[in-house]
This record gives sequence, structure tokens and C-alpha cells, in this order.
Amino acid sequence: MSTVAEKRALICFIAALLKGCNHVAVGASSPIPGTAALLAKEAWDSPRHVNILGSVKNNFLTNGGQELFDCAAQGRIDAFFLGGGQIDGQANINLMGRGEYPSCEPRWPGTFGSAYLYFLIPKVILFREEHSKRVLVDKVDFISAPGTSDENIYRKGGPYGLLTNKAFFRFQKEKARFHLEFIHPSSSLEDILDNTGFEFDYKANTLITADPDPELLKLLDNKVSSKVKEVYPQFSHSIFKRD
Amino acid sequence: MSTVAEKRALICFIAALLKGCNHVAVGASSPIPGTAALLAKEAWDSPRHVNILGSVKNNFLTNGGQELFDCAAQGRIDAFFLGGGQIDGQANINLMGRGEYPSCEPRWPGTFGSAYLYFLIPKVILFREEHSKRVLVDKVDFISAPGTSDENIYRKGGPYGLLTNKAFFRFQKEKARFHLEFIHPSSSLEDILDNTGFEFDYKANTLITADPDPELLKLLDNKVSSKVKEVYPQFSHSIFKRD
Amino acid sequence: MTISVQELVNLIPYGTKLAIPADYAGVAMEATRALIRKGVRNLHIVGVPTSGLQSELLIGAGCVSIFESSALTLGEYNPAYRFSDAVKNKSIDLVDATCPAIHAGLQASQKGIPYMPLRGILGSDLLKHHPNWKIIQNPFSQGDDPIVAIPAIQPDISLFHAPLGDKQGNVWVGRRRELVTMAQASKTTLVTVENIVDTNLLDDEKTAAGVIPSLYIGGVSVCPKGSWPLDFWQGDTEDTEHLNLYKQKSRTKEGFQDYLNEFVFSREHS
Amino acid sequence: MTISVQELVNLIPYGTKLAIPADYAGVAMEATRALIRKGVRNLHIVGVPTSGLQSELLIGAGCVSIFESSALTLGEYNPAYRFSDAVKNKSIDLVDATCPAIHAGLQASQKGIPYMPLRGILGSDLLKHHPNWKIIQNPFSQGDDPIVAIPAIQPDISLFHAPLGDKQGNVWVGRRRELVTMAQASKTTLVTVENIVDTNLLDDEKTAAGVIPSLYIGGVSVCPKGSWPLDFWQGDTEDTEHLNLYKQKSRTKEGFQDYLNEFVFSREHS
Repeated sequence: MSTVAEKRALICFIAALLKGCNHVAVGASSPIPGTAALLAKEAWDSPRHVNILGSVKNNFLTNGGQELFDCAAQGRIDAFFLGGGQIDGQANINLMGRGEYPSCEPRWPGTFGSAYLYFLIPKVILFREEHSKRVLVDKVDFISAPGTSDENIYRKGGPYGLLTNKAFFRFQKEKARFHLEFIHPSSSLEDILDNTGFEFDYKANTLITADPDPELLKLLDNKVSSKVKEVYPQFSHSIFKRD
Repeated sequence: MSTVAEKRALICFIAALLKGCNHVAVGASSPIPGTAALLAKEAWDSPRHVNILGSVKNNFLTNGGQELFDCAAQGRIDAFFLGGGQIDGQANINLMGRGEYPSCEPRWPGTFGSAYLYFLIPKVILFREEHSKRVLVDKVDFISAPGTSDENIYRKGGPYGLLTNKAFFRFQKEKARFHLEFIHPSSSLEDILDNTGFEFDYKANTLITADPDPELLKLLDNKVSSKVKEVYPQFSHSIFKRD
Repeated sequence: MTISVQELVNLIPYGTKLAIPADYAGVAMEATRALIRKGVRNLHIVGVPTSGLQSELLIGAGCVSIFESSALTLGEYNPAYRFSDAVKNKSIDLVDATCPAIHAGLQASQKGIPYMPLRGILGSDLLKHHPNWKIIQNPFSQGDDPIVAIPAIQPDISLFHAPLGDKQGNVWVGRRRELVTMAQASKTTLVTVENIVDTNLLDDEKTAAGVIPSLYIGGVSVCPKGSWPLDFWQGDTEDTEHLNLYKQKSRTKEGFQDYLNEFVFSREHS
Repeated sequence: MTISVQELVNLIPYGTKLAIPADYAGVAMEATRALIRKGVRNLHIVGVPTSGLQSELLIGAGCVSIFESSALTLGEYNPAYRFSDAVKNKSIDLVDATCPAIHAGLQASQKGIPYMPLRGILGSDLLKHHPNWKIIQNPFSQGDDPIVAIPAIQPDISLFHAPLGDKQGNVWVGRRRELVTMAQASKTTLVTVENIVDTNLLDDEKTAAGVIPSLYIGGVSVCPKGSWPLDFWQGDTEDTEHLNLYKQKSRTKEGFQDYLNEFVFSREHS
């Protein structure tokens, strides 16, 4: 499976996860989730509202940088994406850096809004293409945002699942543990066990991720590509032929 | 002294009180203070900023109804005017109603922003034309906003003085008591003592309010009248001849 | 995607906690008349931060059980006889506040926080009577530093009149940003507009700056002169003659009923 | 009433607590170069809510002692080598936050309140290291309900680049309303603008909705393309070639010094 095909498959996979949402917000430098959200809107008019942060044209927020966070706190954002330099088996994420804070090495940009949005958006999809023991660790070095919270903590949202270029894990809130749900065709259970730094639940007969629906791919090429080009010009160049 | 001349004298008196301010805010239905602020700006460019609330043209606030209060809390409003159905000798004001709350009779509109602005704007000028024992009482029936606060209370502002159609009292914060400073030419000490429901400090030889500066009156007629007409059309009709 | 004023007010059930703006910010008077015709009851009005003729009519017509605001004022046409009567007869419950506390309560709801601390107020009798406010200690102060905690106010619905809407459901409110706060603080927002434009209001950065996005809007109705007889900051000035007439009629219960019969019940503008 | 960029940065003394916006909201890069030329030191940067090349340059040039923000990111041009170096060498103090907490701290200053409570954050290691945040109990909850109290952040100065100013000193920022919050939260605000218009920006209600009134503004400088080499939401897109060059040069201290010599110290645009 080529990288282009893989990316297109991830887009379709994410799009399906967003079905049923009313409002999906996506970070500016998240072309795969962003494209997926635009595709889902085109395919099912669900999400009805897609907000690409940092973009002028595809961002309908008008109340300044604070609005995204207020909107999440109001319960008006249904799904969002977070990544992380490290993600551990309890869905804790680390965007701060490796090693002991504050002298991280490397130091990554910082926590952004993760320490907040992870608590307030019902469906947070952890998305990180690289599937390795370097990224998927047993314990993150710094908790930018915790995957779970005690009962007394006000928490309306949290991790829904973790998508990589090898697999999709569903997060089990009660157990605070991932469950392997789909293995992408390019990978295998052994490959995943070898490259995952945390323990997770799985069945021997874990399903292989289905190939993307050809109709959805057609829609992506015919209807969504022009919008993607506006928002993510370089990325669009890499996944659409007729550029 | 005619009512028109009296009002024009009050305007000039207030204008002089506003000299040295940077930003004066005035309520929409306060034509005398509003005209005074516009006159002071014209005469001395001080206040530099005059904000007539409720007006579209003469209101430079752009952040909604909350901005006036935020602006006061930021220390960016130097002077403001408050009135009251009752004002007492400790400068407590009552905008709620006579009698026992909640069944006031009459019930007045309500407290508006007074319970906040009185604490945060350094120079609050109490202005009420009617000088009677009905208005100037010993104890207000309802404290919409207190004239003074204990030491531990965060308070950056408060009453500067009380202006009526008979006199001007300066408020003495330490003593929580008014001091009669000027008696308007149309009144007398006896008249004031007869018509004030609270005790106050005074000297036997209290000064008579000086007649308004003819230059200032000229400016009012020639330069300020057109602006006043925009903001307070009916009032402007009553105080300017050439209407 | 617009609906009639009748359909709009049908979205406001009995017992709604309804936020409405002050007279200067765009009052949906035509929708208010439709609401009275519909016979809504038990409204909890939140006047942001004050209210005027709109609440006076709703109270007089018996639609209101709680009035929460910083003032009810008809400006030059005070006193508000129906409001005064209701206060005297205790036929409505009062939640008397001060303007910045109404704003702060809405902003707390907008931010999804339980309360916002606010300076001032201490020593005001408002504090004795308000059912929800609390005095707390400023956690960042070493010494005694009391401050008032204003709990979030989350209206079910905000209702107002705005100059423009577009076909995507966006609404332009310009610098009346308390309407933005109200919309974000409320579960949903219903709007009457003077006019619907053909373009998307978000496409031009000049208009975008004053837009409430469709995400927050639950219904829009086209209703030219929808704030009559009040003035509208982007439209007509107030109908002085009518307001004087109202003042006269509303002195008595019977006169007020005549007024309703003539100007509310017998007229269906949409 | 405008002043030169040089005069503008002369209003920023050593030790200033300086609020600056994220890369997408209008960064005063030309003023930043002037600030480095002037040799300012000990800045306490508040990146609202994140920062990018502007802070990277100021940190690399030794102008910064405290960096308070939610991230320092060069986007596609990450990593920020000078920032990383400063973190490794502990040559700057970090106050790492999360975006809504930066906004909330500024909003608390804007409202003149000591703090704002904020949901989330609990369980994040940010809380262990932040010097100012406190966990308090929600006073309106019966049960155990911890919430983070974010103290007010009051910058001495906010500095940014905006599309338009007028002769009255008003500045148009459109829907970049975090700039409004910054301006109101700060003691004063300095702005570079693309252009000064002849009309008063408040006269037209369309533009008025996006204006920061002159009351909050301490100095305006006309500086076309003032955000180069970053993109500007109402102007040029980023200078990709230059940013790639920066990335190369900034890998080493020496390369960075070369970059400063060539693009900062040898150039005076105003």
C-alpha cells in the first residue's frame, strides 16, 4: 500500500468516525483530520459545521482566539484531534518534551490547548501517523493532558480512540486502557505488538481495517479536493493526482 | 435666576469639576452632565475622551455592554455621574424604591451599574437637581450602592461630591459625611438646612457659587450646542436660544 | 432557511429562561407581541443588563414569573406601571442585580465556568436579597479580601432583533457584542432581522467581525421594523406618539388590556 | 499622530511584561527587529496564547528572561532551535500554560478581577510547575469539586500588527478579538499598521465592530508589510524561502548571529 493510498484510507477512516457529529474543529496543521472532516460534511452533511483553525476562510469563529475554548466548554464542539510526541497506554499525552521538565531534550512546542480541550470535547481522536515505541510509550515523561480523571473531576470529554498508520485502538474509559480494534492492511498483530510501547487489550482475530469505500474516495477526488487545496495547498498536492 | 440660566450654570460648574480627567462616561439620560463633559472637552481638551452611553455616535466603546464596566475596573474611567431617588448623608444611594424591599412603593427602575461603578471610578459626582428632604434623606430605604466601605474592601473609587440645584457638597471620605462647599445664588444656607434630610458640615460663611464664566457660556453656545443637539435633541431645545 | 415570527415564538415554551437585551441593543418587539398572543406563561426573564417596554408588556400580560435584571426602565416614559403593579402585588419574583453582574453571569456560562468573581457590590443591599450570589475570599490575597462570586446564568433562549442575517444562518450584530455573549451563554438563540443578505456575512472580513455564526442560532425570522415602537440602532427611531399613548393606557389594568387588544391581539404582522 | 517604529519600540523599556499574539493574528515583526536593534533586555513575554518566530528571535538575541505561553512553534519550520537551546541551557525561565488559561488570565485583567476559575487542567503536569495557579473548591458545589483558579495576567504592553488605523488613533483588528482582550488587559498597547485611513473607523458601524478605540492605544506606527516574513491575515502570505533560510541559519549560535547581522542589525526600515 503506497503512502498516498494509506493517507487516503486514513482520511476515509476518520471521516466515518465523525459521522453523527454536529461540529468538528481541526487544528491548522492537521491536514488528514481536516480533509476527513470536510469529506464527512460533503458525504453526509454530518458534521454540519467544520472549523479549520488558523485558516481565515474555513473558520467561522468570530470572537477571537478564546472562542474555540469557550465553544468547547459550552458543549458545542463534538469532536477534535490531538497528537503528541508521546502517548501512553492510559491515553495521557505529552506535547512538552522528552526528559525531565523543564530541561526537556528535545523540547517540543508546548501543551497548546490540550490540557483543556481533552476534558471538554466528547470525542477526542488521538491521531499520530508514526506508530513506534518512541511515540507510543508506557508512561509519558510529562502529562500535558491526562487520559482519565477521578470521579470528582469535572470532565465532559476525553479520548475516543487512537489512530496510527498501523492500527486503530478504541479507548476503554472504565479500564483506562486501549483495545486494539482494527489492524490496517499494511500491518499485522505482530508488527503492532513489536512497535507499541504500552500494553493493550486485543483479540487474536482482530479485524483488518476495511478498504475505503470507493464512493467516498470518488467524492474526495471530485468534490472535496478543491476545498482541501484552499486550506492545505502542499498536502493537497501530495494526495490528489490532478494537481 | 431662570431655570434655563440655572441649568447652564450647572453645566459650567460640572465642566470645571471634570478638568483634568482623561475619560468621562455619562449615562444616556443625563443631559446636564453630558453637556458639561462635551463642554469641558471643547474648552480644555480635558477630558480627552467623552463617552455618552446609549448614543451610537458619541459612544466609542465597541466591545458590547460589558465594556463600560470592564473599562472602569481597568481604571480607565476617571469620572462618572450617579443619581438616586434617595441619597443619604453617608452618600449611600437608593435607585430601587421607597419602602421595604421587595414591595417598594414606588418601585424605581433598579440599581443599574451603580453597585459596581461607585466602587471603581475615582470621581463619582452625585447629581440630582431636586434638593428636598424627600430625596436627601437621613438613611436610604435601600442601599443600591454604599457611599463608603470598610478598609478591607477593594475600593478604588467613590463619591466626590453632591450637586443639586441649591448647592454643592464635597464628600469627606474619612468622616463619611458631606461638607457644604458652595451655595448657588438662588438659595441660602437656611434654605439648604430646611430642605436637606441629612446632617452635614458647613461654615457660616459658606461661599456662594460663582457665576459661570462668560467665555465658557460663549463656547457652550457657539461650539458645543450642535453636538448637544445630536445627543440630547429635546434638552438642547430647552437650553439654547437659536434652535 | 428563515421561519415566520409565529414559528419562531413557537420555539419558546412555557417556563423558558429567556434572555433579552436592553432597549438600545435591538429588542424583538414584534416577536414579543407574537409571544403574548401565543399566551406563553412562567417566563424567567433575564434583562441584559436591563430591560424596558418588552418586559413591561410581558409582565402586564401575565407571561412572566421571574424578572432578573438590573433595572426595568422605560426611559423618558417611566414609570412602568404594569411592572410597578406586579412588584406591589408580588405577582412576579424579583432577582435584582447590577449590570456588570448580569454580564459576568452570562460570561461565566459562555466560558463554562461555575461562577465569576466580581469586585464592587459589597455593602449593597442587593447582596442581602439575591438568591444566588456568595461572598468568598480571594484565594490569591494574603489578607482578608472578600469578593462576590456571581454564578453562571445560562438562559434557555436568547431573543433579540438584529440588522442583518444571511442564508447560511449567520446574524450580524456589529458592535452590540453583549448579543454575542448572550448567544454563547444560552442554549440557543432566536433572532428577528430587518433583512437577509444574499452574500455570506463571513466572506467579507469587515462584516465577519460583527457576526454571530449560525452554530449558535436556532432560528431566524425576517421582520422589518421588528423593534417597533422602540428605536433601533440600525433603523427607525422610537415612535414617540405611540409610547406616549402606551404610557397613558397602561396606568390602569383596563387601559393596558385595551392596549393589548388593539396593538397585540388584533394584529398579526406575520 | 503616528510615530516611527523606532519611536514605538522606545516606549518598551527593559523588563517589560510584553504580550504578543500568535502567528495567525498579526505579529509586529518589523517592530521586533527594531526592539532587538535597540538591545532591550529582560522581557517577560506573554505569548497569546502561543508564539512563534517573534519569540524565537527575541530569545535567540538574548532579550528575554521569562517566556510565558502555551507553546512556541514555528509550524512547518519547527524545531525552534534558539528556543530549544535556551530551554536546555536554562537561560530563560519558562511559565508553561495552556491556551485557554492564557486567555482567561488576560480576561481576568480585562475585568479587573483577581482570577478566573477554569475547568480542565487538573491532572496535567502543567499544574505542578506553574508558579501562580491554584486549585480551589467551587463555592457553588455541594460535593468535592476542585477547579483551577487562574490569576490575572496584566501585561505592561501589548504589541501587534493590524490592518488599519485612523487619524484619531483607533485601530481595526476585525475578528481577531484576542487583540481586543490583550489591549484591554494591558496597561497600554503599541501597534504597527499596514495603513492609515482618512475616515474615522468608528463612523461606519461595519468597521466599528472590529475597532480597538484609541483610549486603549499608546502608539501607532505605519509599517506596511510589518509582519514579514510571517504571513498576515489581511495581507501577504509567509515568505517561505526566507523562513527556510532562517531554519538553516538558526541551527547554530553562529548561524543565528549571521542571520541577525544580515536581517536585523544591518537593516533599518524606518
